[in-house]
Amino acid sequence: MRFPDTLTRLHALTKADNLGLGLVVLGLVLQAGSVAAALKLICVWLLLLLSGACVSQLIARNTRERESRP
Amino acid sequence: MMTFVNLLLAVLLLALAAWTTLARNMFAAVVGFIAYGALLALAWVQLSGIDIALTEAAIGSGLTGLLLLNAASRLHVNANAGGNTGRSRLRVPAALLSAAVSGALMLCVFALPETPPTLAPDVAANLASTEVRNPITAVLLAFRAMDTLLEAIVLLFALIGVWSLSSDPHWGGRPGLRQYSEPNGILAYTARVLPPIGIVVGAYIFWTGADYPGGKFQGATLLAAMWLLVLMAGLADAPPIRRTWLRVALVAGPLAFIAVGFLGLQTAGAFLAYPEGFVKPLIIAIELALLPSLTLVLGLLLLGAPLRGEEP
Amino acid sequence: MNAADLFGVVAALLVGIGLYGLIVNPQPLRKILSFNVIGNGVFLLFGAIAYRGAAFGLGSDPVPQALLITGLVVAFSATALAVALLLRLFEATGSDTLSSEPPAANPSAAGEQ
Amino acid sequence: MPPVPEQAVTSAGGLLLVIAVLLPFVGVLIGIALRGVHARRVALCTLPLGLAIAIAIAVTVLQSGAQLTYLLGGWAPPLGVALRADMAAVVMLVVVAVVVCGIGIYACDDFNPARESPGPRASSTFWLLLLAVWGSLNLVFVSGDLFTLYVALELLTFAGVPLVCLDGRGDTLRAALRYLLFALLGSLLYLLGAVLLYGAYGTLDIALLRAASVPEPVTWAALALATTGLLAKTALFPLHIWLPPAHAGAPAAASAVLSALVIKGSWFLLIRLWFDALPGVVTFSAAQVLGALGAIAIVVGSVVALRQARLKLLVAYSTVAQIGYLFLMFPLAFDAGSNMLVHDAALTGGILQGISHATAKASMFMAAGLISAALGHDRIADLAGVARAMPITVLTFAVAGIALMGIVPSGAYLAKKLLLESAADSGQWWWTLVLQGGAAFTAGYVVLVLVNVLRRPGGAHPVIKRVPAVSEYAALALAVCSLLLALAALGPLPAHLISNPLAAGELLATLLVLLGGVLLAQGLSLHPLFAAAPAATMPASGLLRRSAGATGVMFARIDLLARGWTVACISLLVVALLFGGLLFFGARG
Repeated sequence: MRFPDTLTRLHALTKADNLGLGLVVLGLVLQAGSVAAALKLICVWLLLLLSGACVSQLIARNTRERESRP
Repeated sequence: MMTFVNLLLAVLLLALAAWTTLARNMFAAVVGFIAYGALLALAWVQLSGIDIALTEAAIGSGLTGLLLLNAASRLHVNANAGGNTGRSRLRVPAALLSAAVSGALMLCVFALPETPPTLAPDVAANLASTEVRNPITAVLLAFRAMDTLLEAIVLLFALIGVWSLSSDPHWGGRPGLRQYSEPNGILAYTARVLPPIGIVVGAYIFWTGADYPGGKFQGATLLAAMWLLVLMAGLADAPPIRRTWLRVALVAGPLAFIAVGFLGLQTAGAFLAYPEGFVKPLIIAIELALLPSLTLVLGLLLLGAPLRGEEP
Repeated sequence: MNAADLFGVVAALLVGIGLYGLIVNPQPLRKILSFNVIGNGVFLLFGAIAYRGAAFGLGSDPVPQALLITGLVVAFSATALAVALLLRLFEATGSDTLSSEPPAANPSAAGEQ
Repeated sequence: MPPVPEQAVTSAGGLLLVIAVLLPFVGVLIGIALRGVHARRVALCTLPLGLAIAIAIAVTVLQSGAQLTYLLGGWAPPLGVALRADMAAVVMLVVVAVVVCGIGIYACDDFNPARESPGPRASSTFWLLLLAVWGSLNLVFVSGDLFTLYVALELLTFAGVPLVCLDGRGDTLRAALRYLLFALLGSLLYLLGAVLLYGAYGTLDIALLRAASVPEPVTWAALALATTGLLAKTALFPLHIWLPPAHAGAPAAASAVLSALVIKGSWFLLIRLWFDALPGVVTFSAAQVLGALGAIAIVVGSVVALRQARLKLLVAYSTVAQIGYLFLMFPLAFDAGSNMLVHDAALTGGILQGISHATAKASMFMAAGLISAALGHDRIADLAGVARAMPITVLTFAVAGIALMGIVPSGAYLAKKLLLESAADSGQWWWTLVLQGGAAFTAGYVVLVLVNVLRRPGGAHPVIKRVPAVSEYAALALAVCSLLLALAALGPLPAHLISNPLAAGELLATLLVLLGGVLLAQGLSLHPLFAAAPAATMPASGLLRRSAGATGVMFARIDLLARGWTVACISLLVVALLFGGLLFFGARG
């Protein structure tokens, strides 16, 4: 196990989530037929960025609270 | 390439299904199920069922997953509660019989007729008369509109069942547990930022359903999810189920559907038929009427039985 | 092997996996999960059959696809009702097992006299 | 009356079918919107309207002599969905409407939201669920499409499950969850069958399937799966996992709905599937096995019923037995010449059996509920003196019992006659034994209860609470309906079936059945029938009674084992594979 605890795993996950997806979207934008489609793809990416950030925040907070409890 | 993707999907699906059934930990099983639902949506894309993929992602994996996660956390079941003794000897016959059923089904898959029977030509031939371009919407709201009406009623029956499970003192009260979260926390922030976007997207999915994949169920699920997000963040509370506006809103959609059906009797000669030239507007009117009802019923099914009285 | 056959086989296997889980898992929530797996298997089989029926520029037979959407919604309603019932059972009795019988329904209890 | 595939046009009056289905549903919707006290009012307004529509449909069909058809949205199958009502559907529509009305009147007082006792939750929900069950059943009877029927079955399940746990106690909740999970498994198997049929023939319409279906592996698999799923929902032994506990705790009106009505939905769908959709795919051996399962259900259900200490459980187990009776027509309707199931006297007898069971069993549950409400308990051994305190209710129980036993002029009598005649015609003498034995068993538990209620009370007046007279008369009316069904059926049926009940042969047969019943009750019941002190424990006297007792205990064990979740699911799969195998090899051999 390379990442022993929740926080480091989250750290690794966000890279895949944000950057990986961003690159995928970038690739798709180049293939998109129209500007509208490209914009939609970018919107999808932004939404995922937002939700990803929120969820990892929540998970991290939960973990911290759980660990601080005896 | 396509075959490779499909094979990978197949293997992953089976592995996750096995995980869901066999994992020792309840939470792990539910999380496995949600991932499995997302993969299933991909499988639907491969089977050129974009509409089903959307529904699967929204309802099959999303709402069902949320429902099960919530249940797992409320049951806080310990991981190995099932280690009871006497049943283990029945595991082998159970496995053998399940495998036999599976095998028989597989043989059936290969025994299906060489030239597959299909209704696609019939649908294609009659699509023009329904004035919508998405063939699935045509089936759902014209050719087999009865099933769609019944489906809305199924949801309501399930809701009656769920509500009937409240304890007597809480009858008529608010469903689900009161949620609290930090007013300035990230969850409350999300619940403020996301719903406007979600409502726009939900409305878009709903609107586009007449001509492209999408429709009322997928849209309603998104709207319900936004409502639940607001509730989860504690920004609002679920309404008590005795509220008249709530009950009227729940049944307004199906009643409107039935009313349009009887209108068809007058104008087009059959129950659930539409007069020529008004097909698309009527279909959209039905969907528009169903949308709020479905949003509410989906959200309320997730919230469960009333658990609290009238307290603020 | 084309996509329809492949997913048909997957569907058959999903039904088998779900059946096994439904039979042997003692916890009702796990049974509900397994029920969903069986349901998905049935739906996927229908989807595979629909895909075989692609014709006239439609990628797939739209009638089964529309029925599938109805089926998914029905399955969701069933899950919601089952979960609500389970939670209420847990709340009322503190246990979530299906096995214990009410004593009155046990015919052999009063049988020997 | 076989459906005619060419009849793909809406017939005059077909709209009545749409209204029959939608009226109860609209009632539910309005009931939801108005909530509380109004749910009862809405239901009570809907009942007579629905009954009138059912009768209107019957009149239309009888006058035209052909089945009613309605094409929804004007779209003909296979693209659209058709509603059809043949004679069988019409009979079911009318009887269900009558029973629903009876239950409604009976429950009027029990589920009054203005009253304290069951509380506003149970009383308003009950009325919504009653309407929901009704609408779903009407849909099952008239729908001509296998997928719409799947939705109808699920509607029926969702309406039936909350009825089980209306009182919210842990036991009933557990029973409801078992019922729900098992029923869901059943509907999935049914859906799997329907999916395979679509894969093979590209249609789900019953009339089109009848024309298109041929005996081949996919069809056999589909039939086996769908049949098993429906058997699970009908609670045929050994798939009766949920039935007894569900009835043990449910309110009497809810039990009546569940036992008399809800199981008839999946049963009727099975008839549709075997007789109308795939009659040529069925094999002789498969039909025999279905009948054999019925016969086993009769024996096990009856013996366990005789061993019960509580009245409601006795009635519940008698339902297990009576369900078995409903499956005896399948082997008898098999026509060896054309190698298929045919619409003949056996089917008529089976449907008559179904409707007389619906009416009689509903009134029996109501009577049991009234006795239990009046006494505050339903222990069979402590029923002494009830006959004097509640004569109407005891009369109801007796009349319903006679109707179930099949004594002239009940509907069950006529049904038995028809089935016996087909057994003789087709040379399947073994079903004669089952039919007569089943009647004796029924006589057994009816006699058991009647002997106990007719006893002189040892101590004080047993009744602690008065029951409403209107409920008593509603139950009696249903019982009388069941008794007089034969007269109503005389019109379309040949007159020679009814013979003079006082003729020597008839009298002898009736007496033999009764005598057999008395012997069975004496041998198997927990307390000997004719003893001075019923409540006192009797020493096991005599070898015969001891061995009978041992048999009873053994059957109770078998029943308990069969109702375990794991065993029940395994039996389900075994039954599915058995049917698959029988269809496969039966067609080859």
